Amino acid sequence: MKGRFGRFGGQYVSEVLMHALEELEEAFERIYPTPEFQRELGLLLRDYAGRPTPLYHARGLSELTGCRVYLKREDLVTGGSHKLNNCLGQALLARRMGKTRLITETAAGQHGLATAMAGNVVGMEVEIFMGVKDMERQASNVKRMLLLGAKVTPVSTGSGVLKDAVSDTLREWARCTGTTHYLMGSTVGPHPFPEIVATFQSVIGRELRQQILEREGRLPDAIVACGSGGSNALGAFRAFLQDEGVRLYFVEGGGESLEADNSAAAFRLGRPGVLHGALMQLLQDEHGQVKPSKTRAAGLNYPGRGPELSHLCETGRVKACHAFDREVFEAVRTTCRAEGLLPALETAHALAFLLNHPEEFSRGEVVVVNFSGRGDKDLETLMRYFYGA
Amino acid sequence: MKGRFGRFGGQYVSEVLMHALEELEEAFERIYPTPEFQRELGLLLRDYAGRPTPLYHARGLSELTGCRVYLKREDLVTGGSHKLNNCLGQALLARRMGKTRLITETAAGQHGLATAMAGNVVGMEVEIFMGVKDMERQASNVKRMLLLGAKVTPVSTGSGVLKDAVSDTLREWARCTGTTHYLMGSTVGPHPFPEIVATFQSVIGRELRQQILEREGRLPDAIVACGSGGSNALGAFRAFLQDEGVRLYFVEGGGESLEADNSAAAFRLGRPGVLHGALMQLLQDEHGQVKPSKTRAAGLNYPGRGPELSHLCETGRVKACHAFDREVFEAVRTTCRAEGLLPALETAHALAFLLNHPEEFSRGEVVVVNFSGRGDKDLETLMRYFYGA
Amino acid sequence: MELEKRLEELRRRGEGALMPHVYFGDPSPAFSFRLIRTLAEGGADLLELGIPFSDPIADGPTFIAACERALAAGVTPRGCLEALRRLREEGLHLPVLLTTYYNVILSMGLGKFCAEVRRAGAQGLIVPDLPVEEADELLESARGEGLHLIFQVAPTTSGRRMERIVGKASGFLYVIGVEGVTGAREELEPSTVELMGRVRRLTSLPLLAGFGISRPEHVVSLLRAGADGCVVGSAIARIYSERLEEPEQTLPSISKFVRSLKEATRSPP
Amino acid sequence: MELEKRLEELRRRGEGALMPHVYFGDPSPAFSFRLIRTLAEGGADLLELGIPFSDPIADGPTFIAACERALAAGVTPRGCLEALRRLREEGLHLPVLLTTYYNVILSMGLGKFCAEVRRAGAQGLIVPDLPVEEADELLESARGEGLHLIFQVAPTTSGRRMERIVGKASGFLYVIGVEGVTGAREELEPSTVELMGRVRRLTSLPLLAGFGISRPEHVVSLLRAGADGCVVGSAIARIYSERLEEPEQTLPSISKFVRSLKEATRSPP
Ligand SMILES: Cc1ncc(COP(=O)(O)O)c(C=O)c1O
Ligand SMILES: Cc1ncc(COP(=O)(O)O)c(C=O)c1O
Repeated sequence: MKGRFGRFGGQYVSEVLMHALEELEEAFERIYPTPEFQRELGLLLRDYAGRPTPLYHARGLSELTGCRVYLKREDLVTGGSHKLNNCLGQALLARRMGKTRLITETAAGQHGLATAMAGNVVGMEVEIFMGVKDMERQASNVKRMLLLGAKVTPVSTGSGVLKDAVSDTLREWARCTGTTHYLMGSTVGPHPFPEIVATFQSVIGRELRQQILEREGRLPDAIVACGSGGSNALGAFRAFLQDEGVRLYFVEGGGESLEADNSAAAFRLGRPGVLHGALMQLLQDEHGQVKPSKTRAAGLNYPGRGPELSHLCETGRVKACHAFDREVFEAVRTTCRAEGLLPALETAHALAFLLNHPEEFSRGEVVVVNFSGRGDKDLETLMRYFYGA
Repeated sequence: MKGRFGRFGGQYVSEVLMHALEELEEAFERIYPTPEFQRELGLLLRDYAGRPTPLYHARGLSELTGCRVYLKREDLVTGGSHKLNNCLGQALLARRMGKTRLITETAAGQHGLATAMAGNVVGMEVEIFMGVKDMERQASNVKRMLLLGAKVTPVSTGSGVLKDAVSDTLREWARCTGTTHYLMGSTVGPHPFPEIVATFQSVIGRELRQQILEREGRLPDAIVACGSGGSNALGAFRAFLQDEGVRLYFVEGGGESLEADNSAAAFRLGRPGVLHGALMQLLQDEHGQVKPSKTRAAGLNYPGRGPELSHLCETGRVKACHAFDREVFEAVRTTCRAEGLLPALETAHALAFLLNHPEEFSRGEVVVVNFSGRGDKDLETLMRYFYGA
Repeated sequence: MELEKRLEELRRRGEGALMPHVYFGDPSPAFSFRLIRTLAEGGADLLELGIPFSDPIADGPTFIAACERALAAGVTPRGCLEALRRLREEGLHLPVLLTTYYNVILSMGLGKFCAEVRRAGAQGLIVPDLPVEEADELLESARGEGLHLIFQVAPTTSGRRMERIVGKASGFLYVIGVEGVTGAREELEPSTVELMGRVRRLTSLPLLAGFGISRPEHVVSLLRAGADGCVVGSAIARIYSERLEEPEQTLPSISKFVRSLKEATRSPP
Repeated sequence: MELEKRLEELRRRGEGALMPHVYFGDPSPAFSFRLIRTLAEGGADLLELGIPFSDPIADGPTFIAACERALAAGVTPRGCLEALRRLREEGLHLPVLLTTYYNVILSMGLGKFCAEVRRAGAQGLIVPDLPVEEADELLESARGEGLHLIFQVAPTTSGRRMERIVGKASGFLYVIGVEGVTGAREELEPSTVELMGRVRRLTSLPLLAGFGISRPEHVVSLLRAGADGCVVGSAIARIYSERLEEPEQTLPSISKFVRSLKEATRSPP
């Protein structure tokens, strides 16, 4: 069924938005495959975003784990995370659709930043909705967005976090679909967004496949990626879905503990539900009210898991895992010391899982971690955690 | 004469250090050309640092200037600036020399950060000397260095800025040359440092040459680079020194004005002198006392210009220019809006020169700006400047 | 009371239908009971009773706040159905449409939800995040219980989709006159009038216009444009929202407001 | 007074040479005059008179601070030379070595600087950032004015370089006993003794040991190891640095300290 991954997905939005979704789907199917679009996007990915990103054989982490650990260096993409891959693609698409304005939401600020960049590259106005709590926690990214000339609109409905910002962006979009594109930042939302975002992010896995074959002469034994909506994970996984021998691990935010309201582990604690236009794995209470998620990584602080990811975890192709906040901070420290690389708190979830689950990885296995972003945005949080104040 | 560029250069250091300089020169000449060293460095540059960096055709800046503007994207190197190119090279060299510890100084923090990274990659202890004033101004980079496990030692002698930190690092080195390598961060200091640093940075120009030939089918009309010591500039220039048709512009920190003590424009306001082991263009008073430089860009806040650069400017091969602080802030804003890229304050000197000197660049000329680093470290300064507080 | 019959009757009388929309439990269940009685007495012809949801993406600021307050007051979907049952027992006669977001329904189970809704005494469902493409399952469950599933059309709805919607609709069509979300607006947009004509050409189903209606003049214009009735929601919540410590104090104003709207539905075309 | 003669004379007497090192103008020119007189009266055989420099890379914290204070007090290279001329007029008889960093000399011009230095009454130059490889030009100017250019050797100096240095040296060799910069230290390192032997095998030039000497015992050990004398700098500055508001108050302690060092140079080997 169109826009479905197994039972997940769909288009659960107000009638007002249906036209925009149809228009977007049609435009994507028409424009994306054209050589001109591919060429323009390819050049921007290469020269602006900095692709291909390296695949780095991490000697320090390899020693610590006994595996051959590789890091797919999405932290080196302009702006510091994988987010720009998708933003450049959608911004180009929106411009060809004749839109003049981009709106979106952001939690960690990485997607907002990437949207602001992409907007400036294609010459479109940008407005970013951001929960008031996230604006505090990720103040440095707010500053970056402002410097880039984006309008940052605080969202104080709900808990003032990502899920509320998504709702507000959908509401804003309903007002102005004619001129405005909602540049969805992860593989969530109503069809065709999950498909579009995964398509633009799958450049990660295509490069990765070629690189690991060059380096090891074979496919990896496992790929580990963090996520909430799932865009960096699917970006890395999609090229390997048919390769049964490649184990795929998805690491979500365990938060403080799996108790009550201290977690973002939707695969552990949620069940299928509809939010923001799609049926997906969802943190919710017994009445179907969406529960706020909790994790120190703003970018993983979302109660839903994108439909494709929900499906892949339901079928068992992808293994859903989690890492707790304290493990994540330790993994940041370990990676800083062992590799000289400062990972984003989100990314550190994947690293923490690798470091703390020797039972999953045998000695000598080739394990790729999708190093989705750098931790500069988390500097204040990290300093407070490690040094107090 | 060995270690000289024209009349500039030399080895003006305490007898205590002479042995270390000889040892370093010998090791560099012996180890650098070996295939094993080239291979190890090449892999790290590719997979860890993220080389080759793209050459980006900047449409927005091209429109604004009427030139075909390209940016050589050193901001995409791990850590956010060109500094790592040199640090990886010297760290590998030092390890092969049997050293176990790296020391250095830093102003903007970019070189300190890159040294901390390189130290962790090769498994060496790292200590960074940093002027107390710079530690305040570039607090976020201090935090990054701490997270990476480097020891950061505040320097309060003199004015508590870069020049004092260099002096203190030389003093520390004199105590422990047996175990310790001074990882010089720019093309300054006694021979063989200027040669070593320029050699490791010249990867920039080699890539650039190939990329612009692919893109334009010819060499550029001009290359513009900022600097103080000159490492990013020489890195970009060296591959073009023999090509008379390629104009080379070096942009130093004009500071507030060329008056009295408000500038770092050593080519405009200085004369040859000896500091930190080399004869070079130097800001100094009539008695030969070194004058403190002044610019809002910490990384350009050094009173000397490396010997090779001093020579190239004296012979006229490179044109020495400057940009004032207020032009630089404007250039940051312009580049943010036009390209979605946030340049370092240092880098913005080169951009400011390009934007404000139409008399130097004819319509349609191909101009490459060496985009030496990203401006994340300058976020607070920029916010204060543009938004107050 | 039968929904179709009531609309038929109003049409015969040459009168427009007035359907107030309230989120139950805002700011407390007790107030909602009094509010609904006031609306019924003031001349409401139908009632849209909202079950609050945590993430009401089709609603504007007024109703977002209403949902938050109701949830904070501990209101649950079952509590809402229970309340409706009580309202019926106490003599509420209007046809009632239950409104909520799809996840609330899904969470209880489609069949169970529809059965409970019928038992509580409602005549239909409005699910603002369920476009016709996703509606088949719920449609089946609703039909099984004799409930109408009300569909919406909007200015952005294409002709092709409009036909598909009309093909599945029953009860009435909810015509969203503006692009955007719920919320009182000062002016009606010309697109609303244009849309009403477009829909009328396709169907003889009653058309209830909603979103942004806040004045009797709006009602008059919409009925002139061909609507069979109007939905008024945020404009009511806005009145009591201004005195949340003692919302009962606003009931007289609300009563007056509803009467003025009902009056407008009777003005000759 | 001739430098070589004075060292010859001391050697004949079986006595070590004591060369205090002060940066002129720290914390004020007036104090420096009194300090130098005190040192001379206390038994100094030679004097190393420093012209403060903004970036004294071969100096440790004590002398860095001394340079900063002297520069803050407005001291200039010409002022230092003028001061030496005055000291000579007032009867200072010791051989004087002027110490400064190379840029100060370069800035005035090598020839001019050497001429001024000779006219002011010094016998030689010590330039801590001028290794033998870079010294030819200054050597020529200095020789032209009859000035010694004093070279240093260090524990890290290779045999090959040692020979080169010895080949160009005159007056005496300044033997840096430790790796590092100037500054008083508690213990002498064994490397110092070893180094003294190495140098002695290559030259009959007098050897003055410097860097880190802070006690009479150090002096005794160094002379035993073969030194012809000692340079004591930071240990003196350290004393008056502790009372910078009225440094003259420390002159008696300094006097006592210098006497004790001079005493040590006379102890039989
Ligand atoms: C560095 C980084 N990694 C991962 C994520 C999670 O997003 P996704 O699940 O779409 O990959 C974010 C979101 O902000 C992020 O910034
Ligand atoms: C981004 C950036 N550009 C330029 C410089 C100047 O250094 P150099 O003159 O060695 O290129 C620095 C120094 O910190 C820097 O951080």
